[in-house]
Formats: sequence, structure tokens, C-alpha cells
Amino acid sequence: MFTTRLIHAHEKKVLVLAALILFIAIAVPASNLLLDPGNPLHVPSHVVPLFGKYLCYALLALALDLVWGYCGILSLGHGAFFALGGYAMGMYLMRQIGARGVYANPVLPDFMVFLNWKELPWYWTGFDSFPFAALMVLLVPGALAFVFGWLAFRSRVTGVYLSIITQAMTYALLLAFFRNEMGFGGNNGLTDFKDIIGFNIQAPETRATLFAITGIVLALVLLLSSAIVQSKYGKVLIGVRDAESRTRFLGYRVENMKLFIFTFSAMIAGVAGALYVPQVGIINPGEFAPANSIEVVIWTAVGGRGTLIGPIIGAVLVNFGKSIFTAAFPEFWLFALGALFVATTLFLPKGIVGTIQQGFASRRDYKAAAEAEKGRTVSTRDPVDVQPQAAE
Amino acid sequence: MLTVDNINLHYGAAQALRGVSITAPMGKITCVLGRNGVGKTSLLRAVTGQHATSAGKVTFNDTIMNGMAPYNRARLGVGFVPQGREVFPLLTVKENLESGFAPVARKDRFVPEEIFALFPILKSMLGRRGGDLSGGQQQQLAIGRALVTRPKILVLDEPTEGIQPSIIKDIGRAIQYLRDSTGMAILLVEQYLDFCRELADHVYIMDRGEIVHEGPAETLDTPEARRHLTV
Amino acid sequence: MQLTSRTLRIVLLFLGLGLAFATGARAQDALKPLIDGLGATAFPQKVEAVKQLAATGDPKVPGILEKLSAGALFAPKTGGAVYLVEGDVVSDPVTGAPVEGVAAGSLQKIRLNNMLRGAIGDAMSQLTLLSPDRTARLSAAQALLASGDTANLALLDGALAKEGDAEVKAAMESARAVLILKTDTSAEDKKAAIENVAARGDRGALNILTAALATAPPDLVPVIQSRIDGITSSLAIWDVVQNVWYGLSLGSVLLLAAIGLAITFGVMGVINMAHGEMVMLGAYTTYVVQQTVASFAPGLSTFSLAFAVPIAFLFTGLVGVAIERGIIRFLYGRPLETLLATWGLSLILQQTIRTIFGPTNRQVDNPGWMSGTFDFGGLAITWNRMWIIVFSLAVFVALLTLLKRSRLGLQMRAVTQNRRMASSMGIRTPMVDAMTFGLGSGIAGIAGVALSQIDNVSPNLGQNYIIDSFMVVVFGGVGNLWGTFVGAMTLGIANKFLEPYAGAVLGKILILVLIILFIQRRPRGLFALKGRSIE
Amino acid sequence: MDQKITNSLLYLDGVSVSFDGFKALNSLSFVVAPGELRAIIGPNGAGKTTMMDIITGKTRPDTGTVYFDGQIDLTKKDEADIAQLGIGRKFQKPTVFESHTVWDNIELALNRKRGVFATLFYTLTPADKARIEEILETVRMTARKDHLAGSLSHGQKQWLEIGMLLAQEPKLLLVDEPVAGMTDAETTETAILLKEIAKTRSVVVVEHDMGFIRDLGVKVTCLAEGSVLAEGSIDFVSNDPKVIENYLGR
Amino acid sequence: ADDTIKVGVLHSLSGTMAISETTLKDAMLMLIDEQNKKGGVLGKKLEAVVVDPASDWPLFAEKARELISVDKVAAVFGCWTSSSRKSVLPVFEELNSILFYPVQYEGEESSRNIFYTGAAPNQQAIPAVDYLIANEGVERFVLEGTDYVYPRTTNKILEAYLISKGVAKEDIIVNYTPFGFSDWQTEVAKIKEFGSAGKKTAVVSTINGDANVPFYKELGNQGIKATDIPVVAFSVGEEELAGLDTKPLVGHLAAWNYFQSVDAPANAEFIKQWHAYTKNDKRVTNDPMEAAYIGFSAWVKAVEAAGTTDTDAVLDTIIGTSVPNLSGGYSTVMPNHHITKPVLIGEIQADGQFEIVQQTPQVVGDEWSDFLPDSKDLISDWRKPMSCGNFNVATGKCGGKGS
Ligand SMILES: Nc1ncnc2c1ncn2[C@@H]1O[C@H](COP(=O)(O)OP(=O)(O)OP(=O)(O)O)[C@@H](O)[C@H]1O
Ligand SMILES: Nc1ncnc2c1ncn2[C@@H]1O[C@H](COP(=O)(O)OP(=O)(O)OP(=O)(O)O)[C@@H](O)[C@H]1O
Ligand SMILES: NC(N)=O
Ligand SMILES: [Mg+2]
Ligand SMILES: [Mg+2]
Repeated sequence: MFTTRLIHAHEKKVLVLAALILFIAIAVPASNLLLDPGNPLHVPSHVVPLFGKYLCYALLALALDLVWGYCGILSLGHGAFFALGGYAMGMYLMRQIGARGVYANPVLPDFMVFLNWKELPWYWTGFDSFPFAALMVLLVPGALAFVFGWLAFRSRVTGVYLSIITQAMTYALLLAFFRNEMGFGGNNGLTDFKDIIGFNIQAPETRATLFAITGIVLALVLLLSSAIVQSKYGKVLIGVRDAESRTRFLGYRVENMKLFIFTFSAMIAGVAGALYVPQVGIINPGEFAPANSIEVVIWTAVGGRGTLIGPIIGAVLVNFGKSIFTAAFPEFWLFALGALFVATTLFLPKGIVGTIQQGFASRRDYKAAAEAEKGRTVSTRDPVDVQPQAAE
Repeated sequence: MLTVDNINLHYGAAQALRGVSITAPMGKITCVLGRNGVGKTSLLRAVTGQHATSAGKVTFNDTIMNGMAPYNRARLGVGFVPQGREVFPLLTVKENLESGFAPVARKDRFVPEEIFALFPILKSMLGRRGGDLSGGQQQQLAIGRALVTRPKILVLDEPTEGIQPSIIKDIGRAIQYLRDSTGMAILLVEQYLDFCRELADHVYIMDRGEIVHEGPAETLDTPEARRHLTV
Repeated sequence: MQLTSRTLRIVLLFLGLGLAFATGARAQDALKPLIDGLGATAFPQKVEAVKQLAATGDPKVPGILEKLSAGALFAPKTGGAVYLVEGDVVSDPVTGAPVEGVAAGSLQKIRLNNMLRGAIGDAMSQLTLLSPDRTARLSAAQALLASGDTANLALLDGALAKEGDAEVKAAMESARAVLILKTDTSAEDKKAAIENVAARGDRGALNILTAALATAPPDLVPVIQSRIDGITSSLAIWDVVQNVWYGLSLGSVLLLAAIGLAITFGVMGVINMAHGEMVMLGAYTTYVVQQTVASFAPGLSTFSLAFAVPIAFLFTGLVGVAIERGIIRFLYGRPLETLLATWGLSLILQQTIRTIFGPTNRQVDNPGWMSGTFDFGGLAITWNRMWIIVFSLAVFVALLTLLKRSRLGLQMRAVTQNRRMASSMGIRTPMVDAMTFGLGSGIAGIAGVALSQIDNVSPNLGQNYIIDSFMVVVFGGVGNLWGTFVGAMTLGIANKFLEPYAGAVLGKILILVLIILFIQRRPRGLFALKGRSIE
Repeated sequence: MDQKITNSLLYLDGVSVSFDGFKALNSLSFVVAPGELRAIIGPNGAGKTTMMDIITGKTRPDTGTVYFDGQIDLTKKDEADIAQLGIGRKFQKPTVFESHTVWDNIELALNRKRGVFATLFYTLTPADKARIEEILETVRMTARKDHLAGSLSHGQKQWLEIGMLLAQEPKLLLVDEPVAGMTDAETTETAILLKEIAKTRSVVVVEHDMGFIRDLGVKVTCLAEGSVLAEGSIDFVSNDPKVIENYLGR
Repeated sequence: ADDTIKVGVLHSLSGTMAISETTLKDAMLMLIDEQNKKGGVLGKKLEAVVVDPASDWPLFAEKARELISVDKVAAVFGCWTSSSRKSVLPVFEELNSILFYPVQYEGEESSRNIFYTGAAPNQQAIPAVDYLIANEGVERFVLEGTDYVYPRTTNKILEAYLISKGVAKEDIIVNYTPFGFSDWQTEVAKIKEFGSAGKKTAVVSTINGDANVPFYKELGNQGIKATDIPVVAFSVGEEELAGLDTKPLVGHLAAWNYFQSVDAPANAEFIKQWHAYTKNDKRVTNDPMEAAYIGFSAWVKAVEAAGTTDTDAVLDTIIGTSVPNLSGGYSTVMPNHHITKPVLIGEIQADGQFEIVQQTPQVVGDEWSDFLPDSKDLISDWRKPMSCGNFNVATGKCGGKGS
């Protein structure tokens, strides 16, 4: 039943975007591998991991939007789940290096060797197996989100208080992962990977495949998310976002509602991180930096929160811009990026997608109003907050 | 005197007022009635400047108020008791009242004793936060607060909502007293027919964003007026 | 060490004999080879030479050592004869007579290092122990106490016998007690010395007693042990006091950093990510003011901080007003979007400062009255921390008064709770909004003035405080100034109690975890707003 | 005593609650029988809304017992539990989901399984659809079913909230000032509606509109200063000198 | 265009590292400018391609890839933190390009495609503690560092080294603080306490970047003078001192391979160029700038020798290349991709400069520390036929220690 809804109940836009992503997921790698470099349609090799990175960010932004846009939980710590997923993958990749490290130690990664570690810490066990690592990619962020959410939602921590403790969480993890004693390579993190399930991680084919997988995962998660937000559960989430206590008085267990989406979202973020690491080639504690999590919020806001398409567009656009600007105007790109953020808030108050949607909606309304005017019946869909001075 | 001349008001695409004109003379109580959602509150928003009008003119004592910010209207003497009370929830009762000092001259920056005479409960709860009051207490506070600004016209949106009968009577008496003693204009939106009938000098009835009836209070009982007030 | 003091004693002995019949000229002859020893290439040799010079007791020596300190003594690169070089004039360091035939260019300044500077200091104190100048004697006695070199015992005994000034005498007694404990003397003497040392009660005394314990005769052991225990327990108490003080001091920094945010975020609800940059602007204002004062009115340099406070307040306040009018005012009712806009703004402000002042740190000096320490019981209190605490309290009280007592304060709160209704009450909301944001920014600016005294003045300054500031405001309870105050102090003190045990990194992690857990208990912060209106 | 608890749907005894030292409820005792429609009046600040807060789990009493449907101790339950037990509430200040349509507001209120997975896999059955349409008809919102609730006028929100209450199909309805801001005609309608509802369940209604109370024609409790001042028929209560003194005025 | 040779400059111009790295970007632009004045390389002008990796490590990898694949640069000069170097290392190996890394680091790395022109621990840390023991009579050590890999490794090496020198274990404490740490009260008090035990104590500081200013301010305020407890730092140079009032800090030390105060004609010329280029005669020079200078000169010389910028050819010719450094001698690129240079110990002066108190002869950078058990048998030699970054002299095989 759920699967049928997966196909039927989506908004058309979402289906179109999912199809587009799938197309890109296939077309980009195909063009990179099959077309020769002279061909105008050829996608150069360095672009593949770059766009792969954007897709991972899009997945992360989508995950954040599920909790923020739809449930009103402004998580300033989603980067933590992303990073944990990334570390789980990174640990697997580290173990794959085997005796090819500089010290040729078949068990210990190099950074442990030169800091005199004698044996692999217990929490590294199992990471030589891909299925285990893949499971951990979901379980570690999921479990952290579950425990964190269980505590916080049960205690009814909401609003900025929740935001700030999620920030505290990622900040604490940042400091912890910086510590060399943690056994995750300190600030250098995990890097210099060799291969993934037996394939050379630097081979164009592997890159192309990773890209395709990322695209497919993004499309699937988009459809899944769409099914979720279209369901009655999705409506309850919006209810929680707008009037939490009212939802409670209707008999919904708000804490469970939040916990489910928070955990789900954390797992998606973990998957995004896991896909990210082999494509960029490094995972280090910098990913836990509070600023990174804030940036995710910003991509989402730029694209349009509370829409499924918005975060994807926002993440890709902002990061694409960042890639271009940092090379084109290395000294001034922060002005451009900063101005983009300010301008978005001022001129596109609901983000890119949100504003476009609203534009369509109000065109429809004005048409309907004009119709109604002829028939003299007040029957229009009233946009809610268009007054110049909305009260809070 | 307040004159509203042929105004329109829109919420986005939806039109809430269509060519509404009313007058509220000084020293008189003018009452606007109508069913839910016909545009009464919208009319008051147009008068107090909380929402822009898209056509028409609003004048008070020969000053054209179109485009004027609410605080400047308050300085002209427009006092407002909104629907839903809108007291400042985290300010104490005393501070809520004092928030009305903004538009008044320095010498008038005190809370007139009549307010406490009218609503004794406020005096006993000066230190409590506005948001903690009961609904009816908040309504009393909202009226008291508007009076602190020494308005020349008092605009009230369903002031009896949620208030106990004895105090409704007091409010009625107070409104009359204010009209008679200060000569201020009073513009009252009400659902409570008996209350209106007793107080009003002049009534308007609205329906679907338009004025559909006007006349002295007695005309409320005409079948034509009744028709607009029943479902 | 051992060797050095033995040689020194021999030299001293020799000196005692020698001085009796030495003539001025002979002494000069004796000095010359010692002075040339200063020209050695290795520092230990130079140190030895200084010691020997001091041991001569020759009145010329202090002058020569001063020249050495000032970098006026030169020697050939490979070592050898030492000359005094002033400008292009090369002269004999002892007689001051010009020396012909030696070019200043062929010589190299005799390098000093810390060990050599220390040796010079010791030598000077030996030589000035009998100086007629009281302060010179006092500092000489203190230096002897610090060096604890037993070779000076005889010297000290001699000086003590002549000393008339009580304070200097006490200092000498202390120094002597330290030396006594290191030598073999009578039990009586030692006992007195133990009491003298123990009376100091500080960590240095503890170390001396602990060292003495190892070599003490058995009958003195219990006495020493009991003194050690006494000092240890009083030190433990002072440790706690010290942690509290450090905590308050950290707390006051957090308070300063957060208090502007308590207005723009706590009162207005603007998620002000550019708050840190306002602090940074304040710090740069301090820099500019200091530079300006230094170049136009150098005499007023000590007061440049005092000028910086109002100027930073006005400047950042105006920037705040401009931001509010230009951006924030379009965002009321959309609090989350202020996050996006102010984040963008913070990037722009950082890069602007980077473009104007460059990416590196700017130097802001501490005025004299903000440098150094004073002792309070067993506590060494640094002046700059002290003033920052006082300053932060003053800012807090002023702000509290403004918000609670002034008309503007009332209007600010009314506007931020219900802007539309406030307007209908006749409150000029645009003015109040601009003033409120300006005030919060201005306060952030003066926080920057204070922070410039203890931290980097760099474009990244603000980034270092923004997270902590939000933590403090939220931990204390949004919208409550007292919450911010108590929150800052609590976090400061908790941090300083954890740090010695857990280390700085783990300590900070623990603080974050504690904040997370604390919020579970009090989901609306320390000073939660309670009541019906809070859903 | 036990008998009284088991025979009642709602049973409050000795309930007190104070805020910063102010006693909002003072040893209040109050019983509602199954199928009873009960009106509550009382001066502003008497504690009527606070009593509803206690019953629905929003506020915890300092002392006293609150039982529902026999032996269920409501003071041990939270809001969601209590709602699931079958207690529905309309707030004094209308609260609806502003960014949902009128239809979705009703759909969310509908009395169906409320777990995460139940809602995730929920599909709108024809029966549910019919039920929602029926409710929309009852509260006269059919024409506005696709409007966002945020764009409704004050009175329209009141109606929507009554609709949501109906959709919840609770055993006990707590209705706080339902006719505030309604015209006289609508007030009469509401009275009829509530009486209709009370045929199958219990209703507690708080109002200041004495005409409306009279229309209901049921037992009236008058609260004052946190406890019961008078109880009985409307004529009995409205002639009580204390009630006149404290509430009705002269 | 084909008539220019592109050179990548990969330093953060924003974010936390901008404070250190921006200067290196400027220095590189100046060097390239000067080279072009001399006619460029191989008859072609050099063209700098500057990008901003924004202190974000994955972005370093992305930008490195872009420089090599899109801009087709002949070599890249860049990175500051080890993390950023670790991030780009696989990219340089994969795309076979060259990186010159100009900052002192922890060692324990050797890549065919990277040249380490900053100091390895034996070119900075070890001579510094030698100096403390010999010339300051220090017997007790506080190893104070920022909590990351460079200090951790350096301190591991130093601990082993000190113990081998006969320093007692209880006379060494190691302490770490987070990045950007600013409240030093407790830490400094701890140092003071540790130093009050009667033995001469010194602090060996691997405190990084921003945290130094508040650290020294606190030292000054708590009245710790260099004559009491000297601090020798490995990350504090002229640039860091520019943000500090150094009067209370006179006598504290730093160990580098270059100080601006070096008295050598090459240095005077360099400083002159720098002041002219930046149009600011207050701008200071520092050690990483010298390292960048050496790396750049060696690359130019190697390219001229190879007659091409082709990576493999340059990798061959550059080994053994000797270029003047700024301390008056020559630095040679060694087969292990590290260079030779003297170690200088300087004391902070009131004017923010260093007074050089000791200078060693040339020291060869040692990538694999002799004081770590797992690397003492390793050497690196990128000449043919060995061509190995981790040759094990004990087993005689390339490829690390094995076990
Ligand atoms: N903020 C808003 N956005 C969009 N539409 C609105 C808004 N406020 C009111 N409306 C619409 O405008 C019309 C008039 O509303 P108004 O609030 O003026 O009615 P009213 O006469 O005051 O009703 P009531 O008696 O229920 O208070 C209604 O149809 C309502 O749906
Ligand atoms: N959180 C609180 N803090 C302080 N006082 C409170 C709080 N909640 C309620 N009160 C007080 O308790 C009393 C009872 O309030 P309640 O809202 O129950 O009255 P009510 O009977 O519903 O009145 P109304 O008819 O005006 O709605 C009031 O005096 C109110 O001010
Ligand atoms: N290599 C360094 N200093 O990180
Ligand atoms: Mg209305
Ligand atoms: Mg009530």
C-alpha cells in the first residue's frame, strides 16, 4: 500500500525532479566514461566527484528540511550525523588500506602507528567488513539521534533551546574527534584511501559509479520523503510545527512523531556523509564544526524550506556558487556569498522554490478572485501572511 | 469626527472590504454589526492603520490618515481595543498600562484612577504578567490600556467577548460615561445585539465586505436588519 | 651546579684575602681577564664570567654588567677581548679610555640569553645587597630568596648584621631561612628557619620544606611535616578560591560577549549571527582609537581605552542601526530568516575588515593600569581580569536598569512582544526597533573593547565567541537578562573547576554535555519564563 | 465516595492549584455524570479555564484528585494520553492549524489511530471522507474546506474548532466560551448543536452569555475564586444573591 | 595561454587559517612577479592561479584537483595545516603533480609528489630543547600544545628524546588545549606551579595560531618572565608577534630556520622586495615565507635544468638542487623531498623581532623520526632505482615496517 502511494501520491513536481536526478545520475557518469574528452557533451573527470559532492550536500539538506521545514525542529547539529556516517565509511576505507600504509601495518592505520598505538581500539572492530560498515552508517547517526531526541523531545525541549543543544552536541563531538586519544586520527582525520569493495577509489569507473549511486539514493530519498510528507503523518508533522500543544490535545504523541522523523533524518544524513567521504577523499573533525551545520540550514533556506525541491536546489546552487567564486574571486567571494544570503532573505522570503510556488499560487488566487468578483461570491484561497507587518 | 470614505481592503488576492463608508461623530457611539467574517475587524484595521487600504480615504478630524503608521494615528487620538485582546504577555499589568504613555504629554503620564474604578481587578493584579491573566481579565486590561492613551476616538472590537455579565454592564456604563464626559467618538464592533441596542447612537450592518444597512439604533429591530444578522 | 658553587666559594675565600691588600690598579688588572671572559662564544662560559665578576665585589662591576645588559659590550666573532662600543666609538670597558685600531664593524654584540640575564640579575643583587638605596637592597634580598644559592649565605649574614630597615630585614631573614635549610647548621637555627619559611605559606615555601624534609635530621621531621600539612591544606583552600576567581573572570568575559546578544536575540528574537562581528568591530575600533591617540596625543595613551568605550559603543551602535533599518526590519515575524541574513552579513563584515586591515592580528596594547598582578591572600589577581570583571558588572547593571526602569526599555519589550499592537499604542516602532538593535550592537561593541585586551584582534575574533554567546543566552533562559548573567558565571565557574581535572579539551566537552543534560531538566533555561503565555 | 467516582464520568475532588502564591483553584470539587451536559459560569478569573487545563493535563494540580471514566487518574497522564482517553477540548482562544486547510484540520482531528506508523500508512477511506464532509456541513464550512485555516476570521476559527472537536468523537467535551464573537443567531445554533451532541456524550461548557446558558437549559455550576459558589438550575443559580453580587451584577 | 606557465597558489584567504596563509599567498605572488621580471622560466612568463580553499579541508582537495585538471598548473605552492596537506596528498599523487609545502610539520610522511620545505621535527623541535638544556640550564619541561596532530607527534618525539637525554619522567608534563583557546588563566597558573619546584623549568609550546596571543598576554599578566620560565615556541613568528605587545615577552624564544633579523645580504634584498611589493615597510617576513622562497627557487632551477615543467622530469632534476636560502647559506633538496637548512634560536625583542641567540649548521630534514619506534628504521629516497618513501633499512624492503 505504501509502495503504491510511493508512485501515485506524489506531487507532479517531485516526480519530475526525481526523474531529472535519476537522469543526471546516469547521464553524467555515462558521458564521462563513454564520450571522448573532445566531445562537447563530455563531462570532465574532475567534475564528477565535484557534482557528486553537491548531490551529497543536497541529500543532507533534504534530511534537514524534513525535520526543520516540516516539523519545525531547527537542528543546528545535522552536520554531526553527516560526519558520523562519513566516519563510519571512512573507517571502512581505512581498514581497506591494509598493509599499504606507510608503516605497512596490516591492522593499524598509520596515524595510530606513529602515535604508538599498540592495538586497534575495540570500536574499530568489524569495520573491515562493508556490510557492517554500511549498517553502522545508518545505525550510529540513527542511534545518536534516537537517544538525543528521546531525551530532548520527552523533556519538551523546543525552539531555540533545541537548536542550541543540537549545536552543543555537534560542538562537543567536534572537540572529541579532534582529540587524538579518540582514535579517529585527530584533526587530520581519515584520508589517503585506496579502494572500496575491491575497486580502486581513484579509478574513473569507481568515481562514476559512486556518482550514480549518490544520484539514485537522492532520487529515492526524495520520493520517500515526498510519500512521508504527503501522508497523514506528514500533516501531523506540520501540525506539530505550527501548534505543538494543539497536536497533543488531539491525542498525538508529539515526542514520538518528532523522534521518528528526527531519527530518520539523521540516518539519511549519515548516508549522505557515507557517500561523501569516498568522493572527496577525506573525513575529518571539521565536518562537525557548528558552522557547517549552520550552512546546511542556509542552503535549505535559500532553496526554500518546507518544500522538498528547495533544499536540493539550494544545496546545489550555493555550493556550485562557492566552487565558482572561490576560484574566480578568491579575495572577494565572501562578499558575493554574503550578499546572496542577504538578498535571498530580502527578495525571496520563502527561498527560491517557495517564492516561485507562492508566485504561482497568488497568480491563481488573483485569477480566482477576478472570477469571483464577477460572480460576487467571496471564495478565494487566501494567502495567510502577506500583511506588511505580520505579528509574531 | 472619523470618516471612512469608500474604502477597499485586500488580503492578498481576497477582497475583504468593498467600498465601505461610515462616519463616527464626536460624542456619539457608532456601532458596526455583522456575522462572522463579514469584514468588521478588517474595517477597524483600516481605521487604525494595521492594514493598508487599496482604495478610499480615512479621515479623522480633517486629517487624512491614509498611509499613516498606526503609532501616528494613536498620536492623533485613535485608541484601539483589538479583537483577541493582544495584551503584552510578558509585561506586567502595570507595564501594559504604562505602554500607553507613549503618545501622551509628559504631564499625563499616569494611569487615570477611573480605569481602576472601572476594572478593580486590574488594581489588585498590577504585578502579574498580562499573559497570565484570565481571558476576561485580559479584555479588561486591553480596554484600560487603550484609555491610558487619552484617545479622542475609541475603537473597540468586540469588547464584551469573554467578559462576565456584571462587567459588561460596567463597560456599557463606562462607554456612555466616556462619550458624555469627554465627548470622544466611539466606534464599536459588536455581535452582542442587546448591548448595541442599549448603547449605540447609530448603527451600521455589514455583510460580505459591504455596508448593507445603516440607521439609528432602533432600526436594528427591523426585519431588513435582522435578515443580515441571521445565518 | 654543584661545581659552580664550589668554585665560587673558593673565589670568595680568595677574595676575602685579596681585598685586604689589593690596590685599585691591581683590581683592574684582575678584572680585565674576567671581563674578556664575557666575550666567550658559549653562554655557560659567559655565565661563569659574570659570577666571577660579581665575586670580585669591585664597585665597577655593576656598571659593566649594566652595559652588558644594554647590549653595549662587543667582542670579536670568535671570542676574545671585550670592548665597549657606543656609536662608532670603541673604548675599554673598564677604564672607558678610547681604544685605537679596533673597528666597530669587526666586533659583534655580546648576545644575552635568559640564563645570562638571570646570572646578571643575581650578580647585581649580590653587589647591591649593601647598597645605600633601600629599594635596591630589598629587591636584592628578594632575588636571593628566589635564587636560593647557598653560596650567598655569608654575604647575607653580613648584610643582615648591618640592615636597619625592618622590611628589608624581614626579606633578608626569609632569604636566609631558605639558605639555612639547605646547609648543615644547628637544629635551633633550622627550626627558626622552618618557621620563617612556613610563615610564607605559598607554594615556594612548600617546595623548600619538602626538599628540606628529605635531608632533615630525624628530630626535625615531624615539625617540617606538620608545617607542610598546614601549608598544603591552606593551599587547597586557596586553590578553590582561585578556581572561583578564574571562573568569575571567564564568566565575565562570557557575559560581556553574550550580553549584547541577550538584547538582539534574547529580547528582539533576531537570531543574530553577526553578533560576533559587532564584537569584532568594537575591538577594531579600540585599535583605531589607540593608533589615533598614539599618533596625535601620545600623552593620553593610557586613557585610549577610556576613549574607545564610548566611541566603540557609538560606532557599532550606528552600524547596528544601519543593519536594522537596511535588513532586519523586513524580517520581523520571520525570525528564522534573520539567521540567514545575519549569517550573510557576518561573512561580509569579516571580509570587509580583512580587506581593510588585513587578515593578521592587530596589536592593541594593555595600558599600565591593566597590566601585572597584585596579591590577595594566596591569590595572584591580574589587573586586566580584575578590570574586566568590574567592567562587565557595570555594563550589566547599566543595561538592566535601562531595560527595567526606562521608558525606552518598556517600549522595547512591548514592541518585541507584539509589534503591531505596540504601534497602535502610539509607540514609534521603527525608532524603537532601530534603537534596540543599535543598543544590542553597541553593547557588543564595548564588549569588543574589553576583549581586545585579552584576545586576538583579528577578523575571526567574533567567530570565537558567537557559539559561546548563544550557549550562555540560551542556558540562562532567553529573554532574561539575569539568566544571561547567572548563566555566564555558572558556565565560567563550572569550566574552571573542570579544567584542572579533565584538561581544557575534555573540560569543554563536559561543559557542553552538561548544558545538553541541563536543558533536559529545564527546557527553557536557568531562568525560564513561566506562565500561560509561554506555550 | 468510591461509588461516586465509579458512577461519574469526570470526578474532581479537592483540587487546588496556585501560581506564584495565587490560588487559582481552591479545593474545587466537581462531578459530571455520563451523558450529562453541564454549564459553567463564573466571574473572570474564577478558574474555569484553569480547571479545564487540569482536566486535560496541561496543568498539574498541587493537591486533589481527578478521575475520569471510573478509576483513571488523570493527574498521572499527559495531554496526548488524556485526549486518547476521549477528552476533547475547545480553547478559549481559538487554536487551529493555521497552515493546514480547513479539511486537513478536521482530518487530523478525526478519531483514528494516532501512532507514527498508523498515520504514516493511513489512507482516507470513503467512510472517513463522508464523516469529514458531514462535519463540515454541520459547522457550515463546506465552502471553505480548501482555505487555509490561518485566513479565517475569528468567529470562523471558533466554528472550525468546534468541528475538530466533533471529529475527535470524545466521551467528554470541554468547551471554553464557544459563542464568544458569534452573532445571536449563531449562538442559538450552537446551543442546539451542543444539546444534540450531549445526547451521546458528556459536555462541559463554559460561557458568559446567559442567554445561551438559558437556551441550554441544564444544570449550572457557578465558580468563584477557585471553588464552587453555587450549583443548580439556571433560575436557582441566577437568583442566588452571591452569584448576582459576584457575577451577574445589578 | 601557451606562452605562460601556470603556477597554483593554494592558501586559505578566508576562515580560521586566513590569518596565517594570506601572507604566503602574497609572498608567492611576489616571487612569481620577481621571477617574471627576470624573464620568467624557460622563456615563458609565470602566471599565478590563486584560489581560496577557505580553511576547509575537503575544499583543499577540490581546489587542488581543479588547479591541476582545469587550470593545468605546472606546480602548486600551498597548504598550511597538516590536515589540508593530508587532504590534497592523494590528489597530487593521482594526478601526478607537484606540491611545495612550506610549513613546519610533524614529519612521518613522504610523498613522491610533495616537497616539504618547512621544518621537520629534527629541524626545529630537537635543536630547540638542546638549546634549552645546554644554554638555559633547563631541567623541567612543560610541553604545551594545541590538541592536534602536529603538537601531539612533536611532543611524542620530544618526550622520547628528553627521556633519552636523562630528563626524569616526572619533570615533563604534556598538556593540550583546543584550537582558538583563549582563557589561559588555569593553564598558565599550572605552568607557574610546575615551575616553582626549584628546578629550572621551560615551556615548549606547540600552541597554534590564534591561541598564542591570549597565551602570551596571560603569561605577561601573571608576571611570568623569560628569566623565570622561558617559553620556546615553534609556531610563533614575526607575524604572530605583530599582534602583540612584546615588551613583557622579551627573552621568550622561538626556534625556526629563518628570522627576519637574519643578517645576510639575501635576506636584506628579500625584505626590501617584500616591502616594495606590499607597499608597506612595516610588513614582516617569517619562516614559512622563506620556506616558500626556497621551494620556489628550487622548482625554478629544476625546471630550467629539465627544460620542461613536466612533473616526472622535474621530480628527477630537483633532487640535489641547491639554492640560496635567506639565512646566508644554501638549501639543498634532498632525496627524501625535505631540505637542508640551519636551525636558529631567537629571543623575542621589544620591537617584535627576534634576536638570534644560536644558529646550528645545516640540518637535513628527517621525515621519519629516530625517536618513534615504528619509524626509526624507515628512510625515504625518491631517486631511482629506490624510489621509495618508506624504505625499511632493517628488512631492506620498500613499504614500511611490516610486522
Ligand atoms: N490575515 C488574513 N489573511 C487573509 N484573509 C483574512 C485575514 N483576516 C481576515 N481574512 C478574511 O477576511 C474576511 C473578513 O474578516 P474579518 O476578520 O474582518 O471578519 P469579522 O467581520 O471581523 O469576523 P468575526 O466576527 O469572526 O471577527 C474573512 O473572510 C476572512 O477570512
Ligand atoms: N500561570 C499563571 N500565573 C499567574 N496567574 C495565573 C496563571 N494562570 C492563571 N492565573 C490566574 O488564575 C486565575 C484563574 O484564571 P482562569 O483563566 O482559569 O479564569 P477563567 O475562570 O477562565 O476566567 P475567564 O472567564 O476570564 O476566562 C486568574 O486570576 C488568572 O490571573
Ligand atoms: N603542520 C602544521 N603546523 O600543522
Ligand atoms: Mg472580527
Ligand atoms: Mg477562561
